[in-house]
Amino acid sequence: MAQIFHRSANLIARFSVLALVVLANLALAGVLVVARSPYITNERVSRVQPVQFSHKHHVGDDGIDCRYCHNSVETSAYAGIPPTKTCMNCHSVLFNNAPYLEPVRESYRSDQSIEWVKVHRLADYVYFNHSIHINKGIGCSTCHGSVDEMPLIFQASPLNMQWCLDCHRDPAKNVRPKDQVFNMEWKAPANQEEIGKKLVAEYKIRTVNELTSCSTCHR
Amino acid sequence: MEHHSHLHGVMGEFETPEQLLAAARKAREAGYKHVDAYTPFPIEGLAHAIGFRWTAVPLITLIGGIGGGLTGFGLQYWCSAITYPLNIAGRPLNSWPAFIPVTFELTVLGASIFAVVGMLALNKLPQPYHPIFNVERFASASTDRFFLVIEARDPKFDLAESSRFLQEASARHVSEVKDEE
Amino acid sequence: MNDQPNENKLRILPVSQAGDAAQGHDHHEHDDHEEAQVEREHRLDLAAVREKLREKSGKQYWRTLEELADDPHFEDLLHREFPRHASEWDDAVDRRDFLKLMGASLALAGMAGCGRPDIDHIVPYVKQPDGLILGRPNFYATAMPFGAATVGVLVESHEGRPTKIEGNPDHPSSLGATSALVQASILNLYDPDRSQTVQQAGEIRSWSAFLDAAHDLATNVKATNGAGFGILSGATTSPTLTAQIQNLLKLYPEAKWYQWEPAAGDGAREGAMLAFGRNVNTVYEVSKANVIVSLDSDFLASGPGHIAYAKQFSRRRRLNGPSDTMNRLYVVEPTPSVTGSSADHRLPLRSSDVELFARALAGKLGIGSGATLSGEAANWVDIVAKDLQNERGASLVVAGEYQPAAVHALAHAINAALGNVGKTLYYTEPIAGDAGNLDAIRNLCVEMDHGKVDLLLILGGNPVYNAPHDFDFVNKLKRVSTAIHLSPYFDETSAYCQWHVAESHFLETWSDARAHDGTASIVQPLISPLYYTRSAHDLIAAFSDKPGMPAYDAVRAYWTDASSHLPSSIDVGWRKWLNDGVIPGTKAAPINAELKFNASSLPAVQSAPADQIEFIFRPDPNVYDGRFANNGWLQELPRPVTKLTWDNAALISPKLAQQRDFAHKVQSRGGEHGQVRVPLVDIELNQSKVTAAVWTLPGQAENTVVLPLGYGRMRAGYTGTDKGFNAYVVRTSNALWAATGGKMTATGDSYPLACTQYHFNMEGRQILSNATLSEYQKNPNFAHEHDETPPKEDSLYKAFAYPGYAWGMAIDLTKCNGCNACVVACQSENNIPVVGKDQVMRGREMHWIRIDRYYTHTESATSGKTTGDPSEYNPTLDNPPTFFQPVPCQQCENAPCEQVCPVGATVHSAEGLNDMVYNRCIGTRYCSNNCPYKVRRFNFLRFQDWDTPQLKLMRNPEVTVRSRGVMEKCTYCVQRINNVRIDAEKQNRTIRDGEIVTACESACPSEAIVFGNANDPNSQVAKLKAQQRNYSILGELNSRPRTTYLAAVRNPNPELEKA
Amino acid sequence: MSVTQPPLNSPDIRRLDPVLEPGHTYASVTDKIAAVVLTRPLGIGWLAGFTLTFTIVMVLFISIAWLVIKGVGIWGINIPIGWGFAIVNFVWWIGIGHAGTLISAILFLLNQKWRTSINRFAEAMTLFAVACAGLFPLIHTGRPWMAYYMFPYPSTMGIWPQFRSPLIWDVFAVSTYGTVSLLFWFVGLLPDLATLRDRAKSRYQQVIYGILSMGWRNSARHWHRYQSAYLLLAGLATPLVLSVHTVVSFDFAVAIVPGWHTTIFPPYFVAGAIYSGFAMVLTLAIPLRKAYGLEDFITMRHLDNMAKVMLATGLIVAYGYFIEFFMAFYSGNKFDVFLAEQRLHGPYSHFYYALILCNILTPQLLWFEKVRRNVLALFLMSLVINTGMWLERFVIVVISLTRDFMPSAWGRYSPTFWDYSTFIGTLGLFVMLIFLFVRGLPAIAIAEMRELVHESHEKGQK
Repeated sequence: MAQIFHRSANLIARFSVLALVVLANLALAGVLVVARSPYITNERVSRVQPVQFSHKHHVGDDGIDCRYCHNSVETSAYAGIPPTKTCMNCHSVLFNNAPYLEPVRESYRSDQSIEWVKVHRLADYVYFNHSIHINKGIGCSTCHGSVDEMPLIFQASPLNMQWCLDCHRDPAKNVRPKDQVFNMEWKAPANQEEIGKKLVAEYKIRTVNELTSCSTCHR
Repeated sequence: MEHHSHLHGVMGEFETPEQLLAAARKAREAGYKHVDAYTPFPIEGLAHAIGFRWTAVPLITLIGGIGGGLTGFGLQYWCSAITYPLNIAGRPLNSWPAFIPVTFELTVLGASIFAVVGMLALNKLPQPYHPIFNVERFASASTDRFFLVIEARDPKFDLAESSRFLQEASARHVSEVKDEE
Repeated sequence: MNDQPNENKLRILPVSQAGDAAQGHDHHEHDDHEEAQVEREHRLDLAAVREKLREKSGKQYWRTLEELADDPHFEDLLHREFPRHASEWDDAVDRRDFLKLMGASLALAGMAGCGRPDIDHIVPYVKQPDGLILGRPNFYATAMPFGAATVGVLVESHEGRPTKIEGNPDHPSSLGATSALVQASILNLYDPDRSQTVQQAGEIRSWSAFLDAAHDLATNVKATNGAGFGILSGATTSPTLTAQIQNLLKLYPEAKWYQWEPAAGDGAREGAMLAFGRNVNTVYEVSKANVIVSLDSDFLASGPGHIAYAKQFSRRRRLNGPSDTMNRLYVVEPTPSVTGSSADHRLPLRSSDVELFARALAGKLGIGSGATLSGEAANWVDIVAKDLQNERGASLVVAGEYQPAAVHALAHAINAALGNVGKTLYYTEPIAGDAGNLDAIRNLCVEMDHGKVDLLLILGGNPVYNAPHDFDFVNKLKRVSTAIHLSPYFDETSAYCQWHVAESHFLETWSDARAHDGTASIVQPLISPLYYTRSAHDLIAAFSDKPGMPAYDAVRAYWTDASSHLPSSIDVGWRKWLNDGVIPGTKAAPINAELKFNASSLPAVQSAPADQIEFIFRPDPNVYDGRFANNGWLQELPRPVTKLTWDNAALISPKLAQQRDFAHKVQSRGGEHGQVRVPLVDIELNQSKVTAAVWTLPGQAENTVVLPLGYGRMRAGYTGTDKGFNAYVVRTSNALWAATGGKMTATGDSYPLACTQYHFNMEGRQILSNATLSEYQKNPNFAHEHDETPPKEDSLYKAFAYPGYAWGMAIDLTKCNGCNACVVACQSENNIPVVGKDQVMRGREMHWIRIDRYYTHTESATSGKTTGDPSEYNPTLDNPPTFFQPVPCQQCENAPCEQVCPVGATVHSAEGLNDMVYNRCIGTRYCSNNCPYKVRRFNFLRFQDWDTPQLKLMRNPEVTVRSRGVMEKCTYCVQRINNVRIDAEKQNRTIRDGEIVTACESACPSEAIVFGNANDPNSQVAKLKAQQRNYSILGELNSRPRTTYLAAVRNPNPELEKA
Repeated sequence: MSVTQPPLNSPDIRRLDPVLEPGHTYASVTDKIAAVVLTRPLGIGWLAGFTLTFTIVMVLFISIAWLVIKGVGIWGINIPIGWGFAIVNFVWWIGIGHAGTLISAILFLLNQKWRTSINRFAEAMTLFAVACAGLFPLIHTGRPWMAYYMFPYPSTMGIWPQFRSPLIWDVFAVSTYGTVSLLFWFVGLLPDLATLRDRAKSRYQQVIYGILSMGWRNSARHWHRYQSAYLLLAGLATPLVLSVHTVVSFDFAVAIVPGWHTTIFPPYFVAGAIYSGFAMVLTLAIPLRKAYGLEDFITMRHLDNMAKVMLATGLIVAYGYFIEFFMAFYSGNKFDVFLAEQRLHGPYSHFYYALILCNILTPQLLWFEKVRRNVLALFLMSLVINTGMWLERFVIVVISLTRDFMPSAWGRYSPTFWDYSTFIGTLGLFVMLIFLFVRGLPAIAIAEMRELVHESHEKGQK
């Protein structure tokens, strides 16, 4: 019989078998990586807003407390997006004819809401409650990052379930004294672990079992 | 084959398995080391006759099986009892009896894959090209002819000598096996 | 879930646009061929639109409207047609605000779908209303006026949209509980089929246009001093409205006010006249009665004050141990009602024989000449009479709303004779006015017939559909030159009126209403009208000297005067009144009505010959007189006793069924839990005929056929039109409630009915444990006689510990009367979809809590087969003891469902909840198969309505809206648990007992459902669970349910037992 | 039930048909079998059959598309009957998928020569049946696009499958079974692919078979390792076959539903599987040997043996039915007793009687040699048994669910058009794949046939 394949075929054959296996695994790994990448989580993505509101300016430079605008953060599930009125409290006098604030004034005049673009989108079916986290010593910056350094707000954490669980399984590593909750500069001290444990006990934070029960976040 | 090429060995063609078996045994006695036989179906004792005894396939399979089994149980235990322990139907976190089926399946899976891959690897397959295919008559190796090849790399190999040896061993036909460069 | 649209912005179309829009549609087609049609564009022929949209479903309807709304033509078309409307639309600030916030709330509530669109908006307020905290619901007190009944309610409002109705504990007719109808009334608010504008002859008109027209009409009738001016209303308890109408009658002395309630009897009023020579309102103190005799009265489930009565009644049946006592209830009735089904003794008697019974009973108590009864009844009367005698001053006889005057008079006489007046009942001045119901409509028809009515205001109601058939209301209405119909739907009557004014929902308008004991409440709006709708107040005002006077002013005006003789003046009290939902000092004072009644003077009873079939008319338990016909929740709600949905059926007794051999055929699709084919019959009655499906109902009096009212609607809307048969067709003035001399003949055809529970036999399983009081006293542990629950320690596994809270529920079957309030409450709280008749017939309804109805002491019809089929006659079906059992998820500690879920979508929480994680569920349905209680519900198709904007407004943002392909079930209202827990934790305290109230628990009028922390020995639920009556369904399965039941105990009269 | 080869000189030999008709040489078997693939032109019958089955497969695709668009509600399932045709078909197909590997593996270990000429396409049948079966657990879910939740992968949700659920066991069992059967099949094919490569005339045939055969060259060393691997595979596949249907039976046995919760299920499911598997092999083998004139290789001896296997397994199944009733009444468990009565008197009793007729009564004819040796009778019998086994699964899955614990929730089930179209669709898919197989690959293991020839020669010389 005549040779069907050239001798190089041997190498090709073996290599392609190997390649197939490797590629398949790479592809799989790829999917898992992408699922955690900002492409899916929208981490560190800032949006074009009707008014390019700068948290850096308001929080960092002016030192306005978070609760001035997000005033239901301690009492309600929603931190609350300030009504135009809140903006006008200051901007009826400050920069009261700055062109880039026109949308705000327009909204106030015409009684048309400003349509902000949502930046922090939690996964579906998650019932997140700001107030309880605030009340149990989880600071704003723990999840939202140093907002005071963000000219344009962006999502600082992946906000996926794995990320939530990391904290719910060990709150101690993030809990801070209540009086530090709104402090943007707060950094975890070296002995966070032990302090955290103390605070967890002091604030009667629920057991890991309870914190990781499905119905804690899903209804 | 005009263009120059080097020799892979000489090939004797036999009519029956018995003749081949006999020839193979002779070759061993004659002190040939690098001998291979080609038959349309496995023939008892032939491998032994050409001096091939031990194969690693069973060992590989065992390893695959054990690996699969451990992965299987490990995975389940880790998922149910370690990474996210949940109270399910009031059953214990380590419900080992419930983990048996998956453990078993993965054992079998591991073993089987290792067995096949191991066998192919040891046989150096895939290997679509092989000098022996150059011999026209070799096609019938997958029908009704039985071949014995004495390879050139055998220290005792000598074209004329070995060819004669094969003829004496009642080979119906002897031909050189060339390997193109 | 890929197939969930991400709805974070909403807009609502008033039908004015709809009309326009659809017209715009028209004109597209038109100007294709002729420009000459341009003129037509301006005409808004709504009739055509309706024609176009009639065959379309609600969804399509709205879709068409929406796509048309985006039509560029349409905006300026609108302006050209209705400059005023158009502008109104533009600066309808409140409305737009509230819509925006819808966006906000929906987005924030995380209802967004999973196909994460990159851009997604937050639409905050411009000026945030005071007292509103985003994400925290507010509760407002108001009242639901319902004919002569009123129920005070607290309405949950999420950022301005009412989502859930709860009872108002301070309101005497509610005492914190509600009924199925009250719960479901919120769906009417958001019903997309509601009428949305003023219309004249099918064309949309502005309110101002109407006011102008009204002005002209008013001046005309003024000229005739009001002659020819008629007002037709239903029964109303609104002092303001009454005052307004009275005032109107002063302005137009000749004008007349007629009241017609198709489902309210005249018996009570006439009975009072007979007994006292005057109309009185009777208020019962059920809690004070040890023995109650109901003469065909369903006082636990219908009529003014029934919720309060149910509560009082159940409180007398609270058992903490064998030593406790219970009240005793005897019911004599033709057809099983909720009250009858939960009675200690029930005697099926034909409606006309009830009077006979009443006379006999009276006779035994020395009132009148008595009467002779035959068979069981005879024996009954003696024993009942004795029992009443023994409880003088602590007994109560209640006459049924649909019984004739004589029965009521006799009841009054008996109560007086037993010295119950002032103890177990008292009388007050009438609450809902005392216009004669039937006479009113009769007179009106006569007047109209003689062409004496030129101007007729119809305030609500639907006389064309429900007036007595022999009055031929339609043709008489045609003789009225101008009829103005105020109603929430463009219904049968609207079609024959020159003007139709869309009526506001009670959650959209100011008004007031009085409870069964006279206590008044202010009805305050929760939301500005969704459409261009008006209230009766506005309509009356339009003809008064103050046209255009808003309802608010009218109410304020009335109470400014009225408050002069109230503890607090309106300026002081107003806010408190609104806050509390009741106006102190308005409770009607007891009057002493002395009896001027001689029972012997009663004419001889004319009860029909025993072999004759008696047809009786009863309002449907769910759609009532037809006004709830378009309410999907009520349509799909299984009737308490029959368990039928989506249809009414002529109810007949098993014996009658056997004689006529009317057999049921259980269909293989759906089967016992779904579809049953029944014969169709022609019912010829009062020279009229209707074709109805017949349903065999155990416990029905022999030769009695019940024709439930409220079905067979022609113009009810998408949900309600052409369902069931219209019993009004054979209902005439001479026999409003009971008629004889009719024929019932099988047509030979059959008809599929959707029945959610057909099999009534427990097949000897540990499901609904029950006993009599004496048995209970003898053996307090009876519930565990056949209980094979293995002891906890028998398990190989170490049981999981629940150190914190251990949520549990105890349901007292002694108290549950099967009224269905919990089912609708759950549906409303948990965004449970309606699936429609076809799906119910396939056994796919979605109710998270169902109420099972069992007949005990029934031998299953044919041995071996045990179909529990009522149409297979056997004597035990004539009057079987009936029990109800609410079945929500049992929250098993060893949950069979959890073990088999491949993805861990249902697992146990640390507090012992059987969590259901919708977004993890892939829908294998294995859990449901393995659930012994079959309480899991599956979204086989896309049952949830994702398109209709109104329904989105209604949803509870605290609860995930499930879509296709996922399993769902009761979660003990985990959203409520979590919210309360979060508040408690913020205050670093533990949750107090009773702080968490599940939707079913809060709705239950008889306090049968109790939820709480089973770990806390002092909690109510723990105490109940500690009782010996406490047991779990199918305990032998060792599923360890957290929902347990307290065995039903009834208190029959030993003497009657013997007999 | 192993039929061992008696010594040639024994008088029995005349009564026992050979597993290979005499007069065959290495070449003749090779030619005859390879010819089917390489030289024989596409017959009209093949074309017609293929077109028909292909259209049916299209029906399957449409049904699945509609299912994904509308949801499982297009089927007859409801509450309480959450599982209908889909699961019935799943179990049925998996059962059929058992004969192949069993014939190749167990009979190989038992050194049954007669397996040789049927194992190849029995294995193919297994693969195709498993493919059909595997389809159902996927599409029967409410959200098929989320079915990957059932596999253990590191998700961003940080949660994992619930390994106590028999459905997860299924996932592993079925996928393992599929993989191992594929390997087993491929290993068996290797030498034959080489044969085809060597005899292929056209270039592209040479290349295709060349690639597939991986350069197999019949070397004695290769044969040695090959045999060792094949033996091991057989050894592994044998318990696997038993485990797979055991696991499938766990779907029911582990649940608490009366009629499901039975310890007899594993053995009796496995027996049932083999039963239906052999029935299906017959259903395929009989027409095949006729169409391609392979009577010499698939002899009466094979048919006879398979018939005997069916008879034996059939009896085990019958025993299973009996035990179900016995246990119900012996235990006195009221739910089981009730269900037993329902089977006999309930609304679905006719299915149960049909099942008894198909699975227990009819097969008793196999006691008679006449029947076992009547090809037509066997063919019909195999069809009857396939039907019977489908009914069995229907009775177990559906009827048990119609009458469970709460009488208030009892319901009934009736399939819709889409239930049928999906089922028939998979039948089409199965047969279509068989059609492709017989023309694409040697339907009988050539190398093993040569071995058979060799042995018969040896015996001849003795």
